[in-house]
Amino acid sequence: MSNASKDCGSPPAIQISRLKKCYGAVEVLRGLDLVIPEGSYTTFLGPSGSGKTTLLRIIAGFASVSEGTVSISGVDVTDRAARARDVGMVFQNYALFPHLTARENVEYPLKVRRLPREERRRRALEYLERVHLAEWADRYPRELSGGQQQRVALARSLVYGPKLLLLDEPLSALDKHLRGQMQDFLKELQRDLGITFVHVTHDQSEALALSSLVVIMRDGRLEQVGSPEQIYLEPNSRFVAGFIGNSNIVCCSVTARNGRLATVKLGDGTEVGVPIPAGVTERLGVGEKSLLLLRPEKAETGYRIDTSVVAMSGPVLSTTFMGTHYQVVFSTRHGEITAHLNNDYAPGQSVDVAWRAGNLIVLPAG
Amino acid sequence: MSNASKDCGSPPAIQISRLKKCYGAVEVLRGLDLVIPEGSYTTFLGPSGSGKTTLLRIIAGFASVSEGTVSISGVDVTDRAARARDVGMVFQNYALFPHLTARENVEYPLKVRRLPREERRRRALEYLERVHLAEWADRYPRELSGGQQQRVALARSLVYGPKLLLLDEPLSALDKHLRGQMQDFLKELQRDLGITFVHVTHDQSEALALSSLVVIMRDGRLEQVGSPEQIYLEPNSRFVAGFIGNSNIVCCSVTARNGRLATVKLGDGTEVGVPIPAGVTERLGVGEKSLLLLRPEKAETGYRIDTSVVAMSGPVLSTTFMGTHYQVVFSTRHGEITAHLNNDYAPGQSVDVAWRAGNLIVLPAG
Amino acid sequence: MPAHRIKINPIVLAAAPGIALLLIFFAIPLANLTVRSLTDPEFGLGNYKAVLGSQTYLRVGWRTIWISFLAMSGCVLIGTPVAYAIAHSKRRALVVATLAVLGLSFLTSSLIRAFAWMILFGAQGPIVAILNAAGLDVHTLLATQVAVVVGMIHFLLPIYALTAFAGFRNMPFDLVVAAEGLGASRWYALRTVYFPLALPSIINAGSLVFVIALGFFITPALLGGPSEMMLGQLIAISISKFGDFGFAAAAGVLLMVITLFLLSAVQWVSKAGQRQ
Amino acid sequence: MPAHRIKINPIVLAAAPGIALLLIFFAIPLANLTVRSLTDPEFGLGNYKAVLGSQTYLRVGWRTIWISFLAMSGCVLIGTPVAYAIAHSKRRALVVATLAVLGLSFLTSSLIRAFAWMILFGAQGPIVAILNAAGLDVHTLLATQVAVVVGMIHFLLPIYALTAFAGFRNMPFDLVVAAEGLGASRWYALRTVYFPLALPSIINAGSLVFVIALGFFITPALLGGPSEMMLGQLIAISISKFGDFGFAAAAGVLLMVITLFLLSAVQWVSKAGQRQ
Repeated sequence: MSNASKDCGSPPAIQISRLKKCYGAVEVLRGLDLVIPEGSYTTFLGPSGSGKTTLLRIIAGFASVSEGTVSISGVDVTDRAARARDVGMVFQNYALFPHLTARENVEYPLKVRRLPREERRRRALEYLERVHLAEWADRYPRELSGGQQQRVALARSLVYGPKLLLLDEPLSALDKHLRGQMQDFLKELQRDLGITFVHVTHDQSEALALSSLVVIMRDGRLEQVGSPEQIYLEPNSRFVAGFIGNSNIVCCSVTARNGRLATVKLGDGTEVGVPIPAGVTERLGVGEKSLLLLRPEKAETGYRIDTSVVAMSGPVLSTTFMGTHYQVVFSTRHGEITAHLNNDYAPGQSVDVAWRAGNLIVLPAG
Repeated sequence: MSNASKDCGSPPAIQISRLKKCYGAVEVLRGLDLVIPEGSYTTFLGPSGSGKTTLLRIIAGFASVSEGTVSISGVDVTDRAARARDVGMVFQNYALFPHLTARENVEYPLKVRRLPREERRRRALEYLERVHLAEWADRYPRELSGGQQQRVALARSLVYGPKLLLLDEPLSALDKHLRGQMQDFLKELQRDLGITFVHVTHDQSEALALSSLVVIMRDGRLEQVGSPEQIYLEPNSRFVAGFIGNSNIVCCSVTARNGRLATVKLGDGTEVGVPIPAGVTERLGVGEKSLLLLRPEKAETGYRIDTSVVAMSGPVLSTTFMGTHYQVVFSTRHGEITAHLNNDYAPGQSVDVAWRAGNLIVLPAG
Repeated sequence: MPAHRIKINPIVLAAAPGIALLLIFFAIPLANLTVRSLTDPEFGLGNYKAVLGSQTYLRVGWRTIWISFLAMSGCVLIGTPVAYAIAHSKRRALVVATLAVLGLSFLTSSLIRAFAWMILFGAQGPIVAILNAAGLDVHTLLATQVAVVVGMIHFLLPIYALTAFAGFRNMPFDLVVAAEGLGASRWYALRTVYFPLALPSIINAGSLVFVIALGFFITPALLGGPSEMMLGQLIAISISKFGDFGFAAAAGVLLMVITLFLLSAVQWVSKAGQRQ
Repeated sequence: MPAHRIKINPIVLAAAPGIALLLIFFAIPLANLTVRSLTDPEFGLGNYKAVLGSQTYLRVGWRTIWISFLAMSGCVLIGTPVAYAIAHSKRRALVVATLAVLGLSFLTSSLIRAFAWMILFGAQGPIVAILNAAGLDVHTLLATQVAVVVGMIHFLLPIYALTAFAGFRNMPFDLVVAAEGLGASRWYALRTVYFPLALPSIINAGSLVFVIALGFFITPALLGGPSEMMLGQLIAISISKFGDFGFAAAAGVLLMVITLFLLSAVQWVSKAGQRQ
């Protein structure tokens, strides 16, 4: 699976071709092709063990490849040591030098590059200001909070002007509130700097909130690459649909196709016309078993039954108040169905909800 | 702050009176009164350092009190050792015995109680079945996944039939997907067993999803005690409103009061009548500075301007696709406002949204 | 696969001279010792026959093992609770003070310590005075097994306690708390949870002091008499008094063989126990 | 406040006998030693005057410090890269083998090791043979400072390497990786990041072997001659040859004072350096 490289203008920030990585007999990356455009905020999203961190470490130069090539800004860096790749990297545990102050930490890459002392100091303070830590410049890492350490690590990775910043689950050590703030901060920073950010995460909402491009990985392969909207609204597979957001999944079969529109038939005989996501057109022939995804938040009450909706009804099993909505689980002929509704339903009470055809997503089975 | 004890029927699961806890000169619990009803699923929710874990450890008997009393099922246990309290406890890191198999771990509390070998074995397997781990009975903890270890720890804390189960951030080590599954499992388990669960967490959505009673703590004090609906819809303070869910907060002043209804005036002269949350009636006199909370998810487009809505408009600063909705941040006379809308807005585009009076929450300032 | 890349690990390069030197330090002296034991004064097993053929020398061998065992047992009995206390007590002052005493004891030269015991146990020492005052007719405690064992425990206890402490410190003490929460008494929790998990540390530290005790020399020489002679002394005397290098080398090799044999036996039993 | 509860910590109770015994073991012999040094043969500072008043004995004191310093330096130079390699190398076989050699070296009785070096350095030993073959007129390397220092390094290297290894193992090696990611070469990263953070471990392990070296006795006695005499030997000879317990006790107390003084000085300098 590959997204097309732009032929016009500057080369992509990262271009990966036929990349494989083995540890002994174990193949952790099974042949990847990927193009990450210049100036994008890209996230690698996947469960643990999907190879997303290994891919990041290979781009950074901390792990070698078994086969294939990695190019950064059009230059093949496959054989280049990490220090010669001129990319910034923010580690999960920040990896700040504990014996140096915040300012000295940020100066470190400039010292390596033999910049004069004054210049070093000026640029370090400039970047500490950028991450709102100018007044903490003389503190040691242990005297800073987790969020502040995170921002020192960011400043240190950016101060020498890399064209590419890699972030390895940078927010996983922060608590939920701080994580939200840091997400906003990272997004703004990337917009201001205009350089490419590549961010590894296992949190789908983090990926949606941050990125312009989401790369979904599974078992060392790319499962889907696209914008957050594409990933959420046009998933290629059951895995992606299940990983991004919660879904009800109902079996159905395709009874007719008309261009980008398919007519599917549910177990109870209901037929409904649904749009076909871009990536799965070939895999949805007439007569084939397929799956219908009903996003809980798209459920509606008070509808008219016709061929433009899929209706579900049954007794309520449980209702949970979630703040923004009630999560209602009810039992239907198609199994347990979850809907996000605005009202409270007592267990046992009957509920009727429907999904409009335009909100349904159809996928090949398996 | 205290919720009233029920006079009728059985004593509450836990009753805490004038509880203080000091470590040296530091007061970590500053005089708590709390009643936890029998059979409830209660969560202690608060930021780190709020004293929620200390409170749980005091209930379990792992920490002593400096002042005050703790009663379990009507019996004062303040001076009783942990082992004589007969409560179950699930630790954050599970605390399984690594040299014993899953079954032997679950048998341990029965062995302590000198049950005969056959009886022990039978009950351990029964409880392992309850947590869907019967076929893993002879595995050692290191051979089990995090979620499985969690469930062994649950079985071990329940097998001797305690009337009270304490859980110390039991889901914080699990990844996001597993956490959702374990939440459902815990909720069902509590419903099936009918015993009282007390669960410590710093995750507000976990607290809302699980509990029948939420205890919000801050700096060693109880900030608010109530059902998830009460906490979310009628917060007592800015802290609770900000901690539970994201909110826009706008300054206003109370211009008139009429029973449970207040008329408030915003900076731009808009006046609107809003219901007063139960806990803050005394603190919202006419003429006082107050705050208006606008929940992003309650924002609506396409409204009629009248005294029953608060309208906000301005240019869009950023739009983020969040799956279930677009998070639109726009600039208004009242500062930056966030709204959850169903459509995409380009930055710079003007947006008009409104909140109905019934969805607004008014709070005393500070 | 041409894309497979082989790199020489710079860490290994940096340490190579040190490791080589270490091997030389380790291998050459021992090889030399073995050769000497087989060739001096003439080629053959004569020296080994001399050591193993004599009732006296065999008795020295058994005594070495027995005294080492007594010293080790003393260390385990006294040192285990101490190590447990400093690993888990929250009274920092107590922990620091105990660690300081252990550290200082360890650093005090073994000679000085043996010498101090010589004075204490000697004919003019306070212990004899106390025993005499109590009506016991004792002239000296020197040249007794008690003196040797006490002196050895004094030497070995800091080593035992510090080694066991290093192991105990990493013990998950929250498991004991968890066991108490499940209804166990502190003692039951220690017995069923802490002890089984701490056993490898105890065995390690015990083996260490046992092996050190086997090669002991100063303490028994100063505190023991001829009837408490251990293998170390036998070797020293063979050299210094009789100049019999071959015999001493053979005794040295035997001491090493005994050491390695007992050590492997303990490790094997301990591993088998854990598997079970 | 009546609700304040005081409990006797059961951990402290369990360890109390052990700790008491330890204090007795630590305090009584040393007190006795000090008393003896001040009273034998008569009350006064006579023994101290005898030690400190003699050029010969003062020279023994300086030599003890100098030889210990040489041995320590050898350990730091050879042992630091070894400890670094076994702490961070991913070649398990290499790590296990090195640790095994270090462990076995440590466990081999110091007597046997000194004895092995005696043979190696002796007149009939291979080193003299090699040097003679190379045309150097050397009869023996025994009774030279080289022999003493090499023998001491052999004894101390495993202790140094294992102690430093224990410290290095907890070093955050990912910081070196991070420094490389920021553009540093491996060597620059080691110098600017690893070394400053590892320095306390190096100082600790170095102090340990230095202090052990100060009290050394067997190795210099066997490998050195009268002109390489160290304080430990002086004490031993005073007792065994002249029966001068008072003098020996005074020398022992002085050795302990030197040890503690040098140790505190190193700790103080190291702490001051870290603060800076």
